[in-house]
Amino acid sequence: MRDSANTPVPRRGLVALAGAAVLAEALPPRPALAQGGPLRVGLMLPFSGTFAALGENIAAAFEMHLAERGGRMGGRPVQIIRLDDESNPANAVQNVNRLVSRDRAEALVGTVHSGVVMALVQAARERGVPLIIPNAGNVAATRELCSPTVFRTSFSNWQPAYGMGLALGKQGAKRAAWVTWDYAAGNEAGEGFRQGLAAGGGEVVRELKLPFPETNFQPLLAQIPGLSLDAVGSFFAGGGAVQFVREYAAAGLKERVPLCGSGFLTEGTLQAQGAAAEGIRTALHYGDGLDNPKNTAFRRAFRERANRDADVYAVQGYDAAQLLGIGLDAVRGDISAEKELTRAMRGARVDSPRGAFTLSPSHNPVQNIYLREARSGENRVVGVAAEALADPGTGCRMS
Amino acid sequence: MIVASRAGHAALALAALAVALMPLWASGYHVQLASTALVAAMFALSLQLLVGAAGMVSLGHAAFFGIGAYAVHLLPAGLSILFTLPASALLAAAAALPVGALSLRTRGFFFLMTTLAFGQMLFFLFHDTPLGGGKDGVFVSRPALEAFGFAFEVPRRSRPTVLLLLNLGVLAAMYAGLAALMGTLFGHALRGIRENEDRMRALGYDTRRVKLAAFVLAGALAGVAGHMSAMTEAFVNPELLGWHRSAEGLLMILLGGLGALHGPILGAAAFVGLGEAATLLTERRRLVEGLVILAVVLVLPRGLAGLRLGLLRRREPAPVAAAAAEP
Amino acid sequence: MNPAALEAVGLTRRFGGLTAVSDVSLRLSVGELHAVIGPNGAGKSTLVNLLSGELRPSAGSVRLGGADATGWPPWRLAQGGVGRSFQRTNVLRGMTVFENARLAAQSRAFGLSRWLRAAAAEAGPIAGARAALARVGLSEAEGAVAGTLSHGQLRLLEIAMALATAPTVLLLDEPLAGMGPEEGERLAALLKALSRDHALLLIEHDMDVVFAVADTLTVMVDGQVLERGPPDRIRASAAVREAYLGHEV
Amino acid sequence: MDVSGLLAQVLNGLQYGLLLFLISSGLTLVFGVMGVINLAHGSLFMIGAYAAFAITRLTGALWLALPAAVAGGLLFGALLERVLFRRFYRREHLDQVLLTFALILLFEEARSALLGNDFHSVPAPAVLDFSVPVTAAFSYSAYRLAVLAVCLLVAVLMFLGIERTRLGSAVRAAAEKPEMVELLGLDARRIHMVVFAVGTALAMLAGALAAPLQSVYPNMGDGFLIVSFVVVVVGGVGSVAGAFWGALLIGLVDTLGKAYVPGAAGLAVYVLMAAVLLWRPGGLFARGA
Repeated sequence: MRDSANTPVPRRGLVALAGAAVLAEALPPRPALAQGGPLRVGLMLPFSGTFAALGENIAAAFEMHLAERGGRMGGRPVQIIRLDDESNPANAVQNVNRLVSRDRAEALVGTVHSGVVMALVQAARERGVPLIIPNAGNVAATRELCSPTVFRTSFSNWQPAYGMGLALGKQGAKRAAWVTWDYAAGNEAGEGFRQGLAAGGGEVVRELKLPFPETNFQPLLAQIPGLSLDAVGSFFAGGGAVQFVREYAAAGLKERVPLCGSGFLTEGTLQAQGAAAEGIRTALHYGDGLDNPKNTAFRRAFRERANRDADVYAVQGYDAAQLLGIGLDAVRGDISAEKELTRAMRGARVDSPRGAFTLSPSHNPVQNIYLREARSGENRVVGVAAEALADPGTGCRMS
Repeated sequence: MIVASRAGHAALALAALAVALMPLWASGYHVQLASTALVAAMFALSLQLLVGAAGMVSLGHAAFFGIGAYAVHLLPAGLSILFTLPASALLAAAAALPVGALSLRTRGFFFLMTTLAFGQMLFFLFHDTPLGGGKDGVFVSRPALEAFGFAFEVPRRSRPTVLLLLNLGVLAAMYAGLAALMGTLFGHALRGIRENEDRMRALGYDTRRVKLAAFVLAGALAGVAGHMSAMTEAFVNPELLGWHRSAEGLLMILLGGLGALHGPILGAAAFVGLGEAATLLTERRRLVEGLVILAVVLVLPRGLAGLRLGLLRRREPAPVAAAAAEP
Repeated sequence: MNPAALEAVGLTRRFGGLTAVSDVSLRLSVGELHAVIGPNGAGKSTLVNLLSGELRPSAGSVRLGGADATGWPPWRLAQGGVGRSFQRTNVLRGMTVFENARLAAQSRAFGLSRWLRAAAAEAGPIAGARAALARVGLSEAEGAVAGTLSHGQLRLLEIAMALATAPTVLLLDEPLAGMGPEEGERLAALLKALSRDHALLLIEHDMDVVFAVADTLTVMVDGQVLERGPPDRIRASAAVREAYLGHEV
Repeated sequence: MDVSGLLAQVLNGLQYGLLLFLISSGLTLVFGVMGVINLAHGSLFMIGAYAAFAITRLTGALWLALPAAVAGGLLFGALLERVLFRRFYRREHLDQVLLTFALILLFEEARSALLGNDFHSVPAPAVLDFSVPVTAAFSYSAYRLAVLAVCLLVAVLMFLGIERTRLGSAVRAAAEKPEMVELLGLDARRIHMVVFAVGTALAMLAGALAAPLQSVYPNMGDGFLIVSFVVVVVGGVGSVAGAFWGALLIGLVDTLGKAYVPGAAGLAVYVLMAAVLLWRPGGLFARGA
């Protein structure tokens, strides 16, 4: 047992692991032993599939911060166990089982896909394993499903869209439509957009939706001219965003009704969108040209380490590592001290490249939402859409 | 379809005993994996009632599995399993009734296509509407283990063991029930329909009604399997209803052997084991799965167990066009 | 004459432009062996399929025991007492002879409330199946898988299955086809015996057998009834001789 | 409801329906002639789309992808028929289902290994990268109109091929009554291979045409496969005309449903299918139903 705890758990070492596990089952738990060995942190992220690039950036930035700390948190060496979740919700529960039961991860970081993250949240709630979500924005994770052991270093779907709606309303837009895939992320963002726009003095007059991940946008686009709108807000991501932005322009709508949206509409997609995206305004908690020393240093370091440019996902992964580090330092590596660990993390002030943030009572970042404009392949920050915005955290009752 | 001999049943009982004792000899992870396999076996067994017993190949069966699972979410939390289990079965049966009544107006390939389409319709119902919490799925609170005023509190540590035994018990009951069913007049009628439906009609059997009964019963049993899935994983998502899962059920049946009632149980164990081995060997799980299916259908058309007796198989004699719709 | 057990009134069936059966009326009564003869393509098998419900008539009606049964599906006519054999052997080849006969017998025990009865405990169907097999002389072979039987045995099993459903009407479509002379003779005797307590419709090409056993003959040509009557009269009919018998007998 | 909006929606519905026709006509023919259900038919569509993506990325010319998809589809289909499907005509449904399910997994895996799992958009050819105003306030991309025209052309060619050529009439006979092939002394093997190759080519052509409209993404064939099944059930057995009218009907119902009954958008086509099953279980356009 001592040996197996000191060496990395190999993916193929199932037999050895099973043998060790039998021993572990037979003997009472020995916390003293656990403290001496490395702390096993499970990184459950997509390393293949549609979101592989996001997973790689999150993991790389997480490991970068760990390296900055000399590979230790709270005085203990940290051993990272990567597991590819393929963004496949069908295998999510089993994958979490693999990390927690087979590989004995003591803290979890993950993931991108909002369906897969549910299995992680459940493990955190049921088994008390601390979890940091470095991307997936389902509002539920920090609202009704909030838990003392669940933290997020990214955003809630509500936040960027609220910022966009607010900025739009303040600019004088009165009537807007909301276009999205009809699924949780799109509808949560839609809720934010509606509330933000209302706070700014405007109104969402129509919601246009299509099933995820269909890309037959034409039936929706054909309705827009008849609605006499000041703006169209939208939530799409990845290839769907590329397709939507291009078709929006091709339908001749871009000049008539300005398109805007939650930042993912143009995040990592500007190359493919080309001229169709030029001038589109979006809101997000990060952007290009964000000028602060932390960001500059972070981007340079990431570029050196990973040989590619940092993006919002890398920032979120980096901050996940920072947050875990703060918690473990406070308990000097004794992760079994759940109460003190979570108290320290809850009260953390994370010095993020996006600008420092704190956590709301439901463990979601309280952060600036920046207004950005797509200009020659970059999402340039042109202002702050909403300052120190907190997710309302409705329905969260920490037990 | 044959039911195992006395020796076969003894072997099955021994295997069940070994599974029941797993918490003593296997890791916690493998105990959970065994629960997954048991649930898969329930699902495949319910599908076997259609495919093996009555010769109806359905690609929409997972929808009823998923509905059984979602029933746990839709019902109020904290109810006893004595209530939620039958409720899941009933809800799944209620969905299977109209789907079966419509699909059974067709035969053969058309049956396959219509079940697939209706199955996907139910999938979209949970995937695209707020009914079940959307595409990301939702947590469910596990039904309570209480009966007749006696509540059984399960501490977190021993939960996998309790779930394992529970799943084993449900699977055993399902198997015993189906074995008995095969010996009833209904079971005989199903077997006759699988052999030669037209002749059965000429003999005086209202074959469509018999098939519908089998379809609804299989749906209800899939609902039971879905309930146990939700109970085991405490999480449901729309993928549970997807047609890929139906196809996986068919694969389990083929792996285990089409001719025997216990085939799907062997097949489910093989399937889960295969998936586990595949993830240990390679990142490309689909590649392994696809190659194994190809190998089985090309090289071992009678399944791993070799239990698909040639005599029990019926060639499809009817021209497709004529079989498309009943007059 | 006994009242009609099964009756066809003006039955017509068209396939696209072709009229396979045209305005055929027919009465089958218990105690009578009614044979339908005619050249190939005369519509004999179509007539059987109309009477057993496999096909729906384009016009005309089917009456079962005096009540209208037009458009009933096969299973319902079978439940009403119409048993049939098929021109091309149609049994459950993967099952044993006994299982085939028992399934046939069980169809009558298969009321909705009885679906879940254990088949092994149902004495009636088991006895019925044995009796039917005994009557056609297949008792010896009851353990054999149907797919392994000889052609003659399969023809007998067809009849045994029809018998096991305890029908009042038997529609037998060329039961003697492909049988040896000895087998044929025995079967002819069986048919004659069966006609005493069944209303029996026989389609057959072997004229010697037909004229030996039939009480009434209907001659069909081109989907229509050409002539009807006792064997002597048919044998004497010039029209029949010209249209049909002339070049076959 | 404004009339010009409706016009745009009808145009959308027709374009979607014609694309569906290319996919489902192959499905229904393969099914009618050989009695094989091909679940991997949607994957062939996916392969066509990814091929268009790859060709466009390599050469920058989408128009090259169309003949490539047709030629590649003919070859690939003939190969599949020769190596795999030929052995399965007389096998049980279950075996056919699992064979073609395995092909889906393998095709997706090959796609993943060769081209990755990303969602890619495919640019429309530069010549057609402009918009044609269809109503005062709404424009329609020229490429969509071109797709409409190509699909119509293919449909006309198919009807001519099936109605006017000897091979076509053999295929028609085989689809209506498979046993006819042997009675008429036709070369069944040749007919099977031709039908399968043409069906594959049509699906891949549809994929290539759709790539700029739909983008390409993993499992993109799944949705089309299911809807094509609905088309075949609604249209009727083994009949190209049934597939044509069925596809247009489904295309219009789906598009108009999404535009005007957003709450029940996804369900409209299934409701239609249920109605057809109740009313004419053999399909709306089945002969002699």
